[in-house]
Order: sequence, then C-alpha cells, then structure tokens
Amino acid sequence: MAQMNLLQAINNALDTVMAENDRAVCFGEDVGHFGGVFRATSGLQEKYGKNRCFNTPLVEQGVIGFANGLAAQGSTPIAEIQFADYIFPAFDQIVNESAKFRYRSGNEFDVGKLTIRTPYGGGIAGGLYHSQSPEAYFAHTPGLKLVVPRNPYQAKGLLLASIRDDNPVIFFEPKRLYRASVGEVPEEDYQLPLGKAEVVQQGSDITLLAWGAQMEIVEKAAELASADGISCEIIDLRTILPWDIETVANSVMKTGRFVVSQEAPLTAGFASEIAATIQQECFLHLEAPIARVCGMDTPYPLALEKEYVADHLKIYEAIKNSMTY
Amino acid sequence: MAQMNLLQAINNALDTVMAENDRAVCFGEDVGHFGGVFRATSGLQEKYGKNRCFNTPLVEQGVIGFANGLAAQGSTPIAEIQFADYIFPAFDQIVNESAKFRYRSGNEFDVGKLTIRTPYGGGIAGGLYHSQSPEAYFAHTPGLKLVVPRNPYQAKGLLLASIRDDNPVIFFEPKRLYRASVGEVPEEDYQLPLGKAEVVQQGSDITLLAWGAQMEIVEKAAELASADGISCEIIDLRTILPWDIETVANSVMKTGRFVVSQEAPLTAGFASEIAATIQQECFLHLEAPIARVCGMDTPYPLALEKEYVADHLKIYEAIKNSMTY
Amino acid sequence: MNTDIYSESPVVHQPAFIDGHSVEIPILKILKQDGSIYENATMPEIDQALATKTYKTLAFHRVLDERMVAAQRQGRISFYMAALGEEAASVGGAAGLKDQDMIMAQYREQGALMFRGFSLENFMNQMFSNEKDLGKGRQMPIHYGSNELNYMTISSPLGTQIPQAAGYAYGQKMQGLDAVTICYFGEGAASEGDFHAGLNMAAVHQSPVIFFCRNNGYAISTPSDEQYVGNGIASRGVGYGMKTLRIDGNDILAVIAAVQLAREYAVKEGKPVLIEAMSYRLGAHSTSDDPSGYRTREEEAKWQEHDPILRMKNWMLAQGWWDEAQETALFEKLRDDVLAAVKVSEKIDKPPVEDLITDVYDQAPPLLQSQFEQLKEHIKKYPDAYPFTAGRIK
Amino acid sequence: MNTDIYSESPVVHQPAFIDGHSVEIPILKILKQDGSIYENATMPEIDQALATKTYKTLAFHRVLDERMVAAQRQGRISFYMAALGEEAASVGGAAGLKDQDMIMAQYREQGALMFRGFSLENFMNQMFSNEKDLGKGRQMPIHYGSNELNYMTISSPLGTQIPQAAGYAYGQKMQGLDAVTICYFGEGAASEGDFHAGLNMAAVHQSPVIFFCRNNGYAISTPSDEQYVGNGIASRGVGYGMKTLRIDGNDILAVIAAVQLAREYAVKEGKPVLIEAMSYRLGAHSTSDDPSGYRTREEEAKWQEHDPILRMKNWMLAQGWWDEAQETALFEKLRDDVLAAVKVSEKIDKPPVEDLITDVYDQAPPLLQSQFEQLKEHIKKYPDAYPFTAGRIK
Ligand SMILES: Cc1ncc(C[n+]2csc(CCOP(=O)(O)OP(=O)(O)O)c2C)c(N)n1
Ligand SMILES: Cc1ncc(C[n+]2csc(CCOP(=O)(O)OP(=O)(O)O)c2C)c(N)n1
Ligand SMILES: [Mg+2]
Ligand SMILES: [Mg+2]
Repeated sequence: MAQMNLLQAINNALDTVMAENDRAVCFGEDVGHFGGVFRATSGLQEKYGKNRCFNTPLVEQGVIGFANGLAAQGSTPIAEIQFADYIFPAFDQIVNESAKFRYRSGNEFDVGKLTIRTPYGGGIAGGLYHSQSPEAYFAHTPGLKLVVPRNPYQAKGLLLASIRDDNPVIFFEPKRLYRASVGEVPEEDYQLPLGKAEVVQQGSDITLLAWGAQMEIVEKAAELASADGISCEIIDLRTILPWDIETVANSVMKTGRFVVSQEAPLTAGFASEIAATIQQECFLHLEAPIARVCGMDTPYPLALEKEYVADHLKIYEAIKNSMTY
Repeated sequence: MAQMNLLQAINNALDTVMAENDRAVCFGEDVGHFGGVFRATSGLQEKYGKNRCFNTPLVEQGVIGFANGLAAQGSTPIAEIQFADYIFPAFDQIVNESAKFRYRSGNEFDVGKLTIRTPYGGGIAGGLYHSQSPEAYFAHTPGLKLVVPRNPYQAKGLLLASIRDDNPVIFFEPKRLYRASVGEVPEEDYQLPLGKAEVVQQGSDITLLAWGAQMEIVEKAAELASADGISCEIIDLRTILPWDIETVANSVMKTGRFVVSQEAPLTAGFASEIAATIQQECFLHLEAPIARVCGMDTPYPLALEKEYVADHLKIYEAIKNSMTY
Repeated sequence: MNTDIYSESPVVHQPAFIDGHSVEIPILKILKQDGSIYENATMPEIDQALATKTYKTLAFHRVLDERMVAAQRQGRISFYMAALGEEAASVGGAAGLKDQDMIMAQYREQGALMFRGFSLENFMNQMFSNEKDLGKGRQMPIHYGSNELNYMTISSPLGTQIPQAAGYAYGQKMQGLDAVTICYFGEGAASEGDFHAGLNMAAVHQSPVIFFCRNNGYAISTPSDEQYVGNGIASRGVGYGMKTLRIDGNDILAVIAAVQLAREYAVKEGKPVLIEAMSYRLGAHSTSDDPSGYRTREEEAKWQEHDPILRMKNWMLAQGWWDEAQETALFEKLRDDVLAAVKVSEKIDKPPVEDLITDVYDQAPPLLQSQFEQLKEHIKKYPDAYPFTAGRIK
Repeated sequence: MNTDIYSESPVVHQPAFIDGHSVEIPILKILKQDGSIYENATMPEIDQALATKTYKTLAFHRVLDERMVAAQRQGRISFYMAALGEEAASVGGAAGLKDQDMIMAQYREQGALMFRGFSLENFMNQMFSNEKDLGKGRQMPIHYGSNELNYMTISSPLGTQIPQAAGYAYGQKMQGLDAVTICYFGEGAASEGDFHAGLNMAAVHQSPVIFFCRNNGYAISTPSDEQYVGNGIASRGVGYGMKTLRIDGNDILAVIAAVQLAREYAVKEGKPVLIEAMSYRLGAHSTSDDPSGYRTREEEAKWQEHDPILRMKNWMLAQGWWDEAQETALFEKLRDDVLAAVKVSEKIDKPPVEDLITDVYDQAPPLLQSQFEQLKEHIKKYPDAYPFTAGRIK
C-alpha cells in the first residue's frame, strides 16, 4: 500500500489501464504533455506516446464526439472535460448519442468502452463556473452510468471499474479533494463495484446519505450528532446512476429517519429522486419527512460561498429536526 | 371567441406580440417563409418582414446564442427549437448563459426578454428522437422558467405571459396536441399567470398532478376512477420552474393521497422533485406513498410505444393502489 | 509551437481585407448528361462489373424510394425519406470505397447501404419496425444500420456523426488497418457546431476520414443561401488546412473518382479530406414535407434534367454494358420484389415486449427490471389495451 | 436559391485537391519595434490626444497586471489573469471604436475596459468580490462588466459570447444605431462549436460584428499547432464568406487601423469582419498556471523583443508626444495608485447576504425566499460559523 492523494490515485488507475490495454487512449484539453490542468494525466504521454495521450483542440462537443466514435470503433477512450462546468457543450453528444448508441442500433453498435472523467464541485472559491455539481443533469438519462468517488482508495477502484464497464460512464472527480484527500491505496489492480452504495458507518437512529466530497461534510455532522447521543448510519451512494435503492431502503427501514445531502441546488437535484423513491419504498417505516440538505436554488456564489453551501451545521440541524419531529 | 387548435393559438399569440412590439423577433430553423415545420410561425414573415421573422442556419447552439445576444441588447427574441429532442446542442447556451446572465453580472445585463419555444413529447410514432419530454433536464437550473400549456386557451395566455415575463422562459409545446386539441380562444390579448398551478377539477379522495399533453391522460384516468366512486382532484402544474408548491400541497393536505404523472422517464424526472417536496410538506397528511406514473427508464421507444407510456390505465391502477393502501 | 508566426505570412502595410470569396474552388465533372465523357477527363478506376453493380444499385434505390413514398401515402409505413436526384452521392461513395471502410451517414444515403448488400428484407423490416428489424423496431423508418456491413446506424440528431467519424477513423489508424471512414452530411448539417469540431479535430489529429458533404440546395425549407454566404461549403476546408475537392454530385464517375482519390490519400497520408458534391434534392425533404410551400416547379424541372441515374444509364448504353431490354426487365423485377417484400414485412410481428428494456445498458439494472415486471403484470391485467404484446407475455 | 450552382464554379475534369493552405493571408504591420513607421504604411486616424490616452491606458494595464499578479502571490486576491505582451489587442481595439459600440470580451481584454474609463476602484472591487463590486461579488477576479460603458460582463465558458455578439449586433442594426459589436476571443476558443455558429450566423444575417481573434500562440498549455492546422484562423473567414484581415497584434497602429476600417465597413455595409491579431502570451495563462511545464524560456525571450507597449512608447517619443520624465512619473503614480487602491478595496465588506438570492430571477420566487429565510435563521443560530454575514442580518 502507498499513501496517495486523490489525483495520484486517479493517475495510477489510468496508468494501470493504459499499461494493460493498448487501445486505451486519454485525451482532452491540456491532457497531453502538460498532464492536465490538475495533472491527473501527468506522465502518461511520456510513457505511452502522443498517439495515446494527447491534447485536443478546445471543443468539448468535439472531445466527446471523437470519444464516441473511438468507442464505437472498439478502442477505449478516456476523455477528460477540464471542469464539469464546461461539460454542457457536450451535452448532446452525451445525452443523445453516448446514452442511446446501443439502444437505437439494437446492439449493432455501442460505446460501452467510453469513460468521461471530469472534476466537479465547489469549495475552491471558483464561483459559478468552477464549482458546479452537474450530476443530476445526467441522471435523467437511461444508458449512462454516473460514478463519484469520495477518497483516493475509492477513486482508483471505481475508476478502474468504470473504464472496464461496458457502458458509457461519467466519472465525477471531487476536485476539492484532489490534493486534500490522502489515504492508503494499493499499488495493485483492484475494482470496486458500480451500482453499489457503501455503508461507511453503521447506526440505528437515522440514515445519512451523500456522495463524493459531500461525504466528509456528512461525517462531520454525524460526529456532532453523535455527541448528542444520536447514532447515524452513513451511506456513500458512489454510483448515482443506476443507483442502489436496496441498500438505502434497507437502512431507512431500519432507522426510520433519513437525511440526504448534495452540493448541487435543491430543486431537481438527485437528492430529490432519492427522497421520492425512498418515501415510496419505506412509507410505513418513516418517522419523519425525508430531509434534503442541498445548495440553494441559485447559481453557485463566490463571496458568500460559506453561507450558501450545505455544510455540516445545516446537516446537523436537519438531523436534529428529524429526531425531534 | 374563436375555435382554434393549439398551433393557431400559438400563432395568434406570436402575432399579437409582434404587432405590439416592433423589437420582437421570431427565428429558428425553417421558421421564416415556410412558417416552421409545424407551421406555428406561419404568415409572420409575410406580415412583419424578413428582418423580424427568419430562417436561421441549422445550428441550435447558434440559435440560442444569437437569441441571448439579442435579448441582452434589449430586443425580444422568440427562438424556436424545431424539436425539443434537438435542444441539447444549445444546452450550454441555455443553462450556463441564459440562466446565469443576470446573476453573474450583478444585474448589469440580463436576457429576461428571451423566450424559447419548442415542441415536445410523444405519441406521434416519433421514436427516441422525436418524442422526448426534456423539461426535467432544465429544471435543475435556477434562473430559468419552464412553462407547458395543456390546450389552446392555456397556450395563448401562457405564451403571452412567457414572452412578456422578464426572465428567460422555455415554452414547451405538446406537439401531439398541435392539431388534436381544439377549443375556444379569445381573439383579444390576455395572459395567464406563470408560477401558478391550476386546479382543473375539484375532488376529495386523491390529488392527481400532471402538465401538458399528460393532462388529458390523467383526466381520462380520473373518469375511470370516478366510475368506481373515487373523487379525484386534478391539477395542471403549468409552470415547472418555479413551481407552485402551495397549490399542490394544499390539495394533498386535503385529499391525503397523491399521484403525479409525467411522460418522461421516471428517474430524476420532475415528478420526483414534486414527490420529494410534497412528502416533506404533507408528511402527516399522507395516507399512502406518493405514486409517480412515468415513462420507463429507457429511451422513448417506437414499436412498443403503447406499452411504454404512462397511459390512463397505469394511472388508474396507481389511483386504485393508493386508495387501497 | 512555431514562435515565428510573423514571418510565415507576407507583410503588407495598408489595411485591406481578404475577400470572403477569395478561394476559387473548381467543380469536377467527368460524365456529361448524354452519357459521353468530357474531353481529357480522367476516369476513375471502374470496370464493367463495378459499373453494372453501381447502376443496378442506383436502379434499386430509385425503385425503393418510389415504392416506399407510395407505401407511406397508403398509410402502410409512417415515414420515409427519398434521395431522388441525388442517389449518385451515396452509391458512388460506396463504389469508391472498400468494404472494410466505415460509412457514417446522415440519413439520405441508403444508396451506400444498398451497394454494400443490405437486403431488401432488411430494409423492409426496419421500415416496418418489426421483430426482424436489426434495430429492434426502435427508430423511425430509414434509420438503418449494420455492423456486418460497416454501416453505422443512423442517428436523427444532425451533425453528431461528424466528430464521431474523426474518432472512429483515428481508431482505425491506431490499429494500423487499411481502412478509412466516410462521413456524409448535408449542407444544412454543416452549420452545426459538431461540424466545426469534427473537421478541426480530424485535421489536427490526422484521422483518415472522407468528409462528404451532399450539398443539395436545401435543408428542409431553408435554401442554401440562407444557410451560408458563398457558393458552397468547400471553402471551409481551407480554414481547417484540409485537402478539398468539389464535384458534380450528379456525375457518378466524378463521385467515384473523387472518393477513390480521397481514400488513397487518406490511407497513405493518414489525413482527412473534404468533398463537396453539388446536387439538388428533387423530392420532398421527407414524406412529412411539401416543397411547394417554399420553391417553384420550374426550379425543380430544371434540375430534373440532371438526373444522375439517367446520366449513368446513357453512359452504360454507350459503353455497350447495358441495353433497354435489361433496363425494362430490371425495373420490372425490382418493382415486383419491393411490392412482395412489403407484403411480407408488414405481416411480421412487432418486436417482443422484452425489447423495451434490452440494450439500454449491457444488462438491465434492477430498477428497470422491476419496471418491466410491473409492466408485464399490467399488460396481463388489461390484455385488450395492448393487443400486440398481451398474447406474447410469458 | 440559385439553382444554377454548377455554373458558378470553374469546371475541371481531373480530380485534384484544393490545398489546405491555398489562401495566403498577409499580415498588416505599420509600426516597427524601434518606433518608426514602415515605408508607405497607411496610418490609422490618430491624433496626439488619442495616442496619449491609448499609451496611458497601456501603461495602466501593464502596472495593474504586474501588481495584481503580485497581490495574488501574497494571497490578497484568489486569482488573476494578466495580458502581458498582448495589451495592444484590447487597448487598440477600444481606441478604434466609438463609445456606443458594445465590447464582448473573453477575459484577457481588460485593456478595452480601461480605455473606456472603468475606474481603478471598480477593477479592485471586482477582484476583491466586495460589496462595491458591480458584479456583486459573484464571479472570480477579472470577470468585469459595465452596462454604462458598454462592456458585457465576462462569462467563463469559452466561445459563448461569439454567437451572442452576432445577435447583439443584429439588434443594434435593427434599431438603426450607429453602433457595432466587437467580439474578442482566443485562438483556442475559436475551436468551440459556438465560434462556427457565431461567425456563420453573423455572415448570413449580416450582423455588424467585428470578430477579433487574439492569436497568442497558446490555450493554457496547448500550443496553436495542436489547436488547428495552418498558420492561423484567419483562413476560416473565407469559409464564411467574410471579409478578413490579419494584423501584427503587437503593433498598436495596425490594431487601430484594422478596427477603424472594420468598423467603417461593418456600419456602412452592415456585415461582419474577422480580424486575427498575431501575438504571444508572454506571462502565465493565469496565476494558477506555470508555463515552464510546457514551453522554453528561449521562446519567451524571443517574444519579449516584440513588446507592444515599448513599441508604442518608442513611437510616442519619436513623435515628440512623450518623454522619459513623463514616463517615470506616470509609472510611479500608477504603481502608487494601485497599491493604495488595493489597501482600500480589501477592507471593504463582502456583499450582503441578500445578494445570495437577488438577480437569479427578476424577483426571487417563493421557494428561494423561504430557503433564504431558513438560511438567516440558521446563521443567527451559528453566528460564529458565518462571521462575515452574521452581524449584518436583520
Ligand atoms: C440537431 C438537429 N436539428 C434539427 C433537426 C431537424 N432536421 C432534420 S433534417 C433537417 C434538414 C437537414 O438538411 P441537410 O443537412 O441539408 O440535409 P438534407 O435533408 O438536405 O439531405 C432538419 C433541420 C435534426 N434532425 N437534428
Ligand atoms: C467551455 C470552456 N472550456 C474550457 C475552459 C477552460 N479554459 C479557460 S481558458 C482556456 C484556454 C483558452 O485559450 P485561448 O482561447 O487561446 O485564450 P488565451 O487564454 O490564450 O487568451 C481554457 C481551456 C473554459 N473556460 N470554457
Ligand atoms: Mg441539404
Ligand atoms: Mg490563446
């Protein structure tokens, strides 16, 4: 085992795949020689050559269009979108093309080998165009898988699984944790399952659910609650689409209370899907309304970021409100 | 009052605005001389000239980019996207630009005068690229308003309000009803309020909610239920964003049961937002889980459309299940 | 990068524009309408076998289009798109390629698929969305595709195949294959952002793609002079530093010659080429369209004189490779075959209800499976409401 | 449409490519580095007053950039983007326009805003995201905007302003104003789909836009030869049938001359123009970037010799419009002013918490209002956690 930060874990996963699969190709804006603006692809061009790791022109719809074609051809494209805030020019290529490629052709063609990596999320004083968490925009799209790791160990195992999964996957990387999150990561190859949530802390009073960078916020809130004698069960959703209803529902049936938190604005965020499904699955077990602790319904702010975010205090309040409902 | 179909009502609204406001401009693919592939802009170029009603090149991101600029300049652009399935190339211009224009500039600039019209929805044997109901993709975007009329009278009144509203509005037109839905429409100018749902039928046992073309399906289901002695309260949401929580919550508090139906796939659709909010607002009043009757989580099919859709029978079943829960 | 950019251009000291029309792009013509060859013209590589196959494909194309437009009018199929008057672009394109080359088409290039040998039954089953459709009845008529024949399944959103072709061809080259990708699109679709993305990426990453623009004068009702300024889109090739060629799209020999040359270049140099074929959409945009709303009969009549199929026939006759008796027999047989095939295909069952959920993912996730189980229960409860599937549910 | 498309092009009978580099686009140079004018060069309209204002703006630009890069290193602001070495493009652009013309910039054109008279305080307040920022502290440093000065607020997503400029200018023309729109973008952003959309739409709809490409050799780490094939993007103008001009972007007189000519044409003909200014980004992309990871010191050193500000200074000296004493005094004063302004702005309060919800819509909808009420209650409960706002909540 080595100590790695989240960026290193990702770099390590990419290196692993490129070494084993000579049709794996990494590309995107500044991804080549420079290794990406966050350096996630650092060293890959040197090691695998310019044909397999390269800069693209500055055009997200082209990056994903190119990747779709390459995947349909049978290569393994791993495309980077520099910031998740800039994924929208590629929205059509992702939602109308990647997601529907196999279905529309009756399985004559598919882009299952496609993986899109993109840094997402706030907390870096980035304002409305360097802080977005756009996972919910894609969650309404059957055919896609959406994956978000919470730490370096998860990042490597989930990224390897995403690249090898035979469906197009968007892999959202919590950029606030790129260097901040450090942990033990095996040098060897391993995979973590897609579509499976993970119970990271057992508890009996209330279930807390989040994903990605929001996990550590939820854990902090759980600590506060625990000081009040509240026992929190904490779940990392890990895969947004298709999501693991069973693990979440089982937990809520046990605890009877449920708080779900996301960085993105409340309205039509993925927390809403979860709440809608869980109220249905666990109706007779719920002792309080499901609470969603989310960003406010505004663009992501800059100066007032601290006030805006779904921080541990807001989650803690929601826990207490639920307990005393 | 005149008898108009939904297309005529829209054409009439556009005519009304163009006559009163000489900075109102209609454009989009085939919108000019031909009057649009559905003929919604029929006659407008003849009447108001080529400068105010015109064909654009075939580029949705350009249509909306152009419209954003025109709105920022103080004109009143009414842009058409030929099918809602083809709105995604413009996703970035809508979600990152239109929606955030005023906020990011601190109100130095805005595109409040922008209206985007687009035909949406299934039931026309259109398959996965001529049947989508993409409203939920936009609903996660503070700054936008989303409006869907259910019939000609609503269409004229809501479109006039949308164009005159000082925020960017996407106006989704149920294309299945373009010619099928006919009704009395005043020749005069009138507006219907944005952000307000309408209770179209009072009832006491259960609340049914939908929007657009799905309204008539829900009404049909309510008729079946009524034969069983179930009294349905039926609400047309009309504005998806920002939505009228109060009207819906008040109804559900009264009836204690709630079915919401949408054409789009279930997961992360707007019905989920509604269910998540209503379980919270009405927790102690709910006598059964909130049911969502939606499209399946697949692309919109062609041959098996009948099986796929959220039809009146599926809604009827959901009503009965709720009543006997 | 080259830092000495200043020195690459000639220097001037008076501000003056380069004119928007400063590149003159000639048009290649080999075959005249009367079947004779222009003097000094360079012929493509074509022998009697290839010529006959090409001509028979053109004939099949014409007949299928005619019959299916009629079938749509009779309400037998829901929708159709003919390529009347511009069949040479797709058929000639395929004739200039090798079978291993990938064809990524827009939707009006059924001719290329015919040339590759997609059977009449396959066409029919797709149009009738029945259970024998390779596409499992999921897309509107004319959205064909065949992995076996290297013909990418058609996707309705315009222009999306253009950057995809850049990526596909990049993969072919990385694997060292003797194969290129041809990417068809209309002059309307060439306005999409994806066009810019695809051509520039192919140029920069040196993908062996043949970008083939069918300039047929219209995008639905929008005439090309409301689509772009200038006399075509070939001049854009220069903006991407790409080899470019404009051809008479109704001249099958020019099409074949251009594609053969482009293929040779793309394989040898590993770089893209842009071909613009000038033609005219003689029929309606689709069966949902009525062109009398936006253009004159006179304009159409003028273009009728440039019929590419008649032109090839005249050449075949002149070569002694074809005669009127063969012509009559061929068209008669084609018409009969098509009619017979319609009758067979329209009776074939719809796809099984299982196909609602297959191919969304490689495997249906649990939620989708449970939606499907619910659906089956529901259908069993209301069999009359779902007559096509109720009887077939296990 | 013109149905006789065949006849518009010269006809050939041998398949042969148009070469990707077939348009030769000269580069306009007026001013030499030593301050002298090229022989026979045509001067822009410029008198001492305009020249002095232009030069002072360049000086302000240089000083502000230097100081704010330093301020970022000291942790006083979070981010900055300098335009070192390419200041002439933005300052010269504004100098060639009229005040009523709209400027739609990418982000490296603060010089145009300086020329228009945006005050030092305004710049500072934006960078410190304080309550006096016209943008209400919502965007990262350097995302300036001013309605009064006709400078559209910067938006980070690249290329989006390009089709917007086409629309904005269309509106200006519809209203019959004596006004155009200038739209700046980098050679990197010119790869976006929105570039294609914007230029083509402006050409077709005849919008009076000056598209101004700052070709500074890099898009972050990506050199221009991995961005496009060829020696620049000017050749694309031809593809849109648009008047095009390439200039030495470090030659302030060439910039002014080109923009004056373009403005005259755009107003008179009501059509767009494309200008490509060749330059070099001498500094880092932004304060988050370190160019030593992707280019050599030698390359940078070579371009240092083309400093546009020094070049203009040399000309001003030669004209007798400027002297070294003025130079020293100006730079000293600018440095002092900037330092003083930093000290003032960094002490100004953050925007009030109300600004979290204003301007999302014209009026905050009920749900957003209730989220805000909840937030205020929450802050009151945990005042220590929200020190900047807790004391200011009513
Ligand atoms: C992204 C997108 N926008 C709009 C449409 C609707 N549409 C279908 S065909 C067409 C015109 C295409 O014209 P062109 O590319 O010239 O091809 P042609 O029909 O002339 O062969 C349009 C606007 C679409 N299918 N996809
Ligand atoms: C749509 C989008 N994609 C990516 C980025 C990230 N990004 C910011 S600046 C930049 C490079 C821009 O280069 P260029 O247009 O040449 O301008 P320059 O920085 O050289 O002035 C990139 C990739 C962005 N802001 N927007
Ligand atoms: Mg066309
Ligand atoms: Mg640049």
